[in-house]
Amino acid sequence: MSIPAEAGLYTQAVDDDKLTVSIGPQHPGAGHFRFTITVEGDTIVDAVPDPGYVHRGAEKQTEYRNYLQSIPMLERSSLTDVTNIIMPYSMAAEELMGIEIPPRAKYLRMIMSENQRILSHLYWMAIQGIFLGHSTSFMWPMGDREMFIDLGQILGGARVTYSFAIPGGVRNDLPEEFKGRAIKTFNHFERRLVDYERIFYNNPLFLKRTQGVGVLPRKEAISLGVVGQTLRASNVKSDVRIDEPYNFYKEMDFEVPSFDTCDTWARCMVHLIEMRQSMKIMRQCLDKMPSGPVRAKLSPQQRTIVGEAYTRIEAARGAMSFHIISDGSTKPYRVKISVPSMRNLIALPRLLIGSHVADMPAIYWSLDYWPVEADK
Amino acid sequence: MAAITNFEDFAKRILKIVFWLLIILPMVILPLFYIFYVLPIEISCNFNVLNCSQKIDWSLALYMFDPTKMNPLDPTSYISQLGLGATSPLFKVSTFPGLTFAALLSSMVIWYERKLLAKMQYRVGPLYAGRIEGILQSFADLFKLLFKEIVIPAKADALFFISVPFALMAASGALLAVIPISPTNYIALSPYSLLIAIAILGFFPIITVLAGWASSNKFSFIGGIRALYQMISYEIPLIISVLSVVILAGGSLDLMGIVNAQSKIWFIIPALLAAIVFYLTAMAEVERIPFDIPEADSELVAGWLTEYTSMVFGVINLAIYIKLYALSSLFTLLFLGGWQGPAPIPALAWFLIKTLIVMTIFIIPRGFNPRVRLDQLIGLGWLWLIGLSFANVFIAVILRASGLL
Amino acid sequence: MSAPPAKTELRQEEKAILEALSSKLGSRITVAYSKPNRIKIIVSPIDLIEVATCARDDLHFDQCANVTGTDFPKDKQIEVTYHLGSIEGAGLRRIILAIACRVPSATPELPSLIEVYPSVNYHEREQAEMLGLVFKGHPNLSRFLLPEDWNDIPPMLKAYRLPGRLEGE
Amino acid sequence: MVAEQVEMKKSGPGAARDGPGLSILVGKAKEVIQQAIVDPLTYLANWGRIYSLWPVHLETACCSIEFGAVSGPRFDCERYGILEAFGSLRQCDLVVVHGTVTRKMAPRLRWIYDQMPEPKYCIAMGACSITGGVYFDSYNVLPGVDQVVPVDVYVPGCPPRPEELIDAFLLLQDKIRKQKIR
Repeated sequence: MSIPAEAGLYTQAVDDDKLTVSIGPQHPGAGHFRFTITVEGDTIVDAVPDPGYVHRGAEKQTEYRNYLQSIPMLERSSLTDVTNIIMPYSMAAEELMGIEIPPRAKYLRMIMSENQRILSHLYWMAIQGIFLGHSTSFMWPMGDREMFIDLGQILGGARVTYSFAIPGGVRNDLPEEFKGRAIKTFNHFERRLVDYERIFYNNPLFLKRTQGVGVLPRKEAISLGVVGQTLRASNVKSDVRIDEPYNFYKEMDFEVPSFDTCDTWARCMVHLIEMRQSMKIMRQCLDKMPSGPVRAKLSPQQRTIVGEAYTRIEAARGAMSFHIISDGSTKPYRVKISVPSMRNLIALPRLLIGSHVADMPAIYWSLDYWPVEADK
Repeated sequence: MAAITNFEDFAKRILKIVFWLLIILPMVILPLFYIFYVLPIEISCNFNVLNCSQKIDWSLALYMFDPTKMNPLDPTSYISQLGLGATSPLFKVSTFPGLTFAALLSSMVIWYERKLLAKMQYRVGPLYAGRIEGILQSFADLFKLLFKEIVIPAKADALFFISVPFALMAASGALLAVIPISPTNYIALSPYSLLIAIAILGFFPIITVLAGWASSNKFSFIGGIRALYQMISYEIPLIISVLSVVILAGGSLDLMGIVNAQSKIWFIIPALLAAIVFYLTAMAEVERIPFDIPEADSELVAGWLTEYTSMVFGVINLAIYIKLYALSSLFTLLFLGGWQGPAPIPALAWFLIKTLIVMTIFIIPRGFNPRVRLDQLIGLGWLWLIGLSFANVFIAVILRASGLL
Repeated sequence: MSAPPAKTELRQEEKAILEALSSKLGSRITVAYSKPNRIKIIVSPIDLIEVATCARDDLHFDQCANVTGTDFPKDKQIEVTYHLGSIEGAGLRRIILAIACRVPSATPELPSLIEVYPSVNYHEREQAEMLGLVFKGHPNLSRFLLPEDWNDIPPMLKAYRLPGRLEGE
Repeated sequence: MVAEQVEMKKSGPGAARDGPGLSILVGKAKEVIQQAIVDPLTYLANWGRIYSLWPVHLETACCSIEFGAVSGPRFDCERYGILEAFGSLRQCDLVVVHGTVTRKMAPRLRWIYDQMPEPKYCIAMGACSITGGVYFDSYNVLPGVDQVVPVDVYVPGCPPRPEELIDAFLLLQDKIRKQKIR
């Protein structure tokens, strides 16, 4: 095992007033990811991403496991967002197995999915804070995140990894104390969101650091194929929950935010508003939920039809889609995950080139790029 | 410890011993020496212990720091003959208004800062080091750093690399020398002490650029250049903001004189704009968040401090905190009337209370502000702060000319 | 792969897409399946760019969401599927159009769609690495996710066995 | 201890010349020095190390979000003097391997470990970093980081709960407390 002598690792290359700097993988502003930037003065003139530090080959491993066994492993690919990476997989598997899941299970999946969205957004917000040098903006969301982790713990039984939305429904029914606890949490957190907006997002220095930084115009956002908050911040009101409603999102009353400023600030605000909307959806789900079974009958070695399925949902970071090809056996023939992080990565060099060095962490994390998810 | 095999090891060993001496001597041995050897003699020389009751009055210990209560002509006071008494330059420089006092205060301020920040963030902060609320946290950090390996990168310029902590410590210490902390406790008196302090502040950008260059690390280099930009563009508003204070004080460049000129009114009221400018520029000088651009850890790993290890890093950090202390005491002297205050509290206590409040104000923005960008910072400095400080100069001139002050 | 029978009736948009495709390209495309919201067509590698351009310009599929490469050792072929999505097209946001083309395993070469869809950049690079495909016209097909010193056949080929698994496990 | 040294001296070549008296003196002096200087210094150094473990900001995989939770307000590891995420590895003394180490990351991990100044400690967090976890049959995952770096404390779990990680910090403190100073 050796490290190649790429640009930016060994040499103190100072030519043409340019300096090549390697950011990551051990860097407070990069996480499990590396990119090399070339700077001229204070301006970035080139940026080359180098992912793959967390590539664990989950797609290959699914070929050796049956449909149920793959779930815990796929879940680890996106630990902040576990239900939303499992749900499209389960939906594809159900399509191939030809089973319909009971409505209560769909509601429970929605509750868990929205809870995960809040967890992921709070984690995002915390790291955005630390990337801007704002340590309180790291601690407060991290603390409030624990409340939603508790909610997930009541429903799913674990702190982070629930394996909740399995093919055929969900793993267990809602415990009795969940509803009261959830309403209490929502009431508290809605007040906290107002605080966040007032204290963190209306801070003049925060506005100076984010407004007009990393502008991705609407047309480019569409042609680059970015998803999620990055797309919505670029003035596209697109959300799989509305575009191609799955579960019962058609019956829910919620808004999809979009901003026409197309900058980092808009991406921050989209995250903030989405958390509020998620709580709104969860409240409606808790009210409307019918009683009934939560799982369809399913054998662990369930056979599938020969064919393929392409399902997509709106995960916390954007559209997450699974392409499963089946040869009729108990194991999938090929599983391809199209993760939102990988789709947003393409915008990173585009946004970094021409911006200041100091804006690099803000832009990088505003795309909500989670390397573990992108590398699979 | 491994056997010495080459010169590098030997040099590291020697350096370690020097650090030990530098830290242990002023911080442990000298205070112990003064408390257990000099202090009893001083007390027995100046007061007739036999006439008092047999109980030891510990409040007498305070008089050790008050030279007016001592009789230098007393033949029994051989301590002062030896040049080791509380009035001697050695004591002043090394222990009381000087390095040890500032270092102890700074290390307590590090703990205070971490605790305060933790409270702002719904946390506990340091808790277990030192049993009582983690009060010894910075000493734990200190001892850990003392016993750590010193790494000098292979491509670094070793001489300059290792000279940076010494230079920083010397510059910070020199800053302390001209700052009086009460009418009787000072290291050096000079009619130009304010000028000297500002001149010493001009050394710091050179040292940081040296650190960045000598480390031979790209992050250090960018950090050093950023520090240079930041400090140079903030030195000018700093000097102009001080100018209005000097005008208000009747042209006195002596910090003692400036404090005495504030007996009627503290200068923060007529020179409010200058105080704001001084506050912002001082914050940029000591690289506090939101102006910690040279060591921005999410962009440049640790800025110009990236390659510094163990006690070298510890000394640099200590020097930065001593600089923070020096600048807060300058703020107190220039704008808050120094040690002046109502009688029952002694002058020294007034000064320390005010300085701690100023330090808290320096620390608190860290809790609720993100970092600013370099171009925004420089724009703020050149466009707004210089204008504001000039405006205050005019206000001061008008006040002075009209005879109001 | 045989197409599964469509369960429900197709809506207006799907029918329009199918009609437009068949009228524009005639016999050069084969419709693998058409389900609600999902249409898959199979083209030959030579026609790939033309079909993709047609999908972008005439059918308003303005981005590529996913590229899947699948190894079929029985047919000695590798199938590459592009999943196209639409944002601007009216009523098309729910529809995914899949364009598949099959290349022989021995010479896995096909034209890159990067000129038509800039968003396939990293998807194609990943699939090229995972299956040993060669996308002609792609500016950079260097190592992406795998370690730099990867010294084995591409891992997503069926011939590659996981080191932790025995034969037939 | 003294008796042993006397024995050794007697049997050694210098036994006849020095005599027993001097060697007892030498032995005593060593003991006195040991008790008066070395032991307090060892205590002091270890006390400092215990309460000032600064972790490297190295995220290898998904366990890093639980590490973030540990530095968050509920579990607040700054109580033990552990900072949340530290800038430069030159000032750090603890590597927490957050989960899976892939073949691409492994040389970097070793490189980072080598660049850190002594003394340094390593915590393997999560099942993936101990044995490979659910990725036991993956083509790109190391079956355990102890192939790459020496590990002091192993924390099982996938991902470990924050309480378990704090327990690992306490175990590491115990380990340091028993260490001899180098």
